[in-house]
Amino acid sequence: MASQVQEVAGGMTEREVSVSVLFFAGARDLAGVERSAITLPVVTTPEQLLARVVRSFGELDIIRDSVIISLNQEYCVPGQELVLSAEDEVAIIPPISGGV
Amino acid sequence: MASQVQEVAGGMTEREVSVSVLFFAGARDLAGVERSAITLPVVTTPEQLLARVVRSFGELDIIRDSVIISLNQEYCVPGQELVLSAEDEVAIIPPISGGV
Amino acid sequence: MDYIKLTQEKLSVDEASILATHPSCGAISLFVGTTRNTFQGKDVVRLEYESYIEMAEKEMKSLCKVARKKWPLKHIVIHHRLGLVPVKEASVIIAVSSEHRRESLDAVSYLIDSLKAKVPIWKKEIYTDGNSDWKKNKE
Amino acid sequence: MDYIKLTQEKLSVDEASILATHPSCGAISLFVGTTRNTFQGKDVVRLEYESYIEMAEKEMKSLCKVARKKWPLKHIVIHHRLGLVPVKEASVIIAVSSEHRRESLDAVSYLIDSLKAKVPIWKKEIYTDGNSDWKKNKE
Repeated sequence: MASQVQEVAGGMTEREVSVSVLFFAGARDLAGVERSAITLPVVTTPEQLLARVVRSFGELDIIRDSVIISLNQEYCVPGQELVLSAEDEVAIIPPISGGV
Repeated sequence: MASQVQEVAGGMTEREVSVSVLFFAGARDLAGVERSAITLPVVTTPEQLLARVVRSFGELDIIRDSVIISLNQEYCVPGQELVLSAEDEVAIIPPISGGV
Repeated sequence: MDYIKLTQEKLSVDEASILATHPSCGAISLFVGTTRNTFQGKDVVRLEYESYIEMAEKEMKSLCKVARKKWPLKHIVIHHRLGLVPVKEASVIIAVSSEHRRESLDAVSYLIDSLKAKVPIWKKEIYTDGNSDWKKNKE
Repeated sequence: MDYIKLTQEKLSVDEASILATHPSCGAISLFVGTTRNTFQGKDVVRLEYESYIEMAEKEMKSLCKVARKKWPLKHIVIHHRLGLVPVKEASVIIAVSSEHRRESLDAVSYLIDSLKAKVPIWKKEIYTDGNSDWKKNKE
């Protein structure tokens, strides 16, 4: 999944990369898949990343306000700058309910 | 164990009764017995009661400040008025150490 | 030692307490989370758990690390069951040993609270009427 | 239900947790007190417990009553071993079930604290040098 350069609005270029995105629980039920390769900007935030994922999997729109993004098995913080590469693993984490 | 009337110093009479006294753990080791019938005043306090027991079992003197008295399987409170009868069960309770 | 396990197998309280036992420790505290038979008036037939296993293990290890900074602990056991869990069977067992009792009691309490807040595991309740729901930990 | 037992037999964590289990309860908290192998630098071979059994049972029942006033609890199990207890074996097991976890965690903590403070049970430590000591709960 090599990175690409894409023309964006305003004439600036935005480097992109295709990463693995995992869907769990309710997110998987809505997306209809467990895992997908999605093309994302190399430099992004959890919010932008989620918007891109929702663009590809429209059904996720109804839970977008309650999910958290993880990158390489670590929770992302809102607004955090993410620099993605092809080996990265992103996951869509709906509200958790482990334990009792 | 019928109650008795005994002449005490000063000419007053004091009713007495013989009750079962149990000794546990370190108190039993010092007293050398598990149980004894001891004649005690019918109306007494835990402190007076203990003094009488120590009079009969002198070895208990070294732990007298750390023991608690129970009457019929209930802890006595310091200074509490106790009214004894022949069926009562008194116990000498050294510091406890149950649990871990 | 930290003993972390996510498994499809039935959990054992005895196993967890044996793992936690250490001759220098006077105290083992445990928490067992079991499936309840009702949720908001609906009868629950069974629960189904799934996990982002790799991340769940990472998070559990990091909870152990934090707990060990807070209290002197000997062994920590965190076992979570995945897949179908029938009513009355354990979905999670946490066991902690320490020299004295206070530390392990507090650590178990901290670990179950943190597990519910941070470890990516999801529970689906399946009701007698055939419906099901992905749950959400409120606390 | 309150399950109270003072026994010469080996205690079982599984037995206690099974007694505490109830389908309406999502949480069982347990505390296991085990013999440690050292006390103030002296090697402990074994412990010996004795009890004023009648009074100990009364006190345990009264602790259960107080705990039930403080928290909504389902089952309470208090098992205490008497006689010789080898190192690493349990001298006491407390198990409490409740609908939600906080109540049983707090109740177990309260029960072990109160048991140590109020229930007439005595422990004698026997050391490798042949000496022995009646212990005293500090807390």
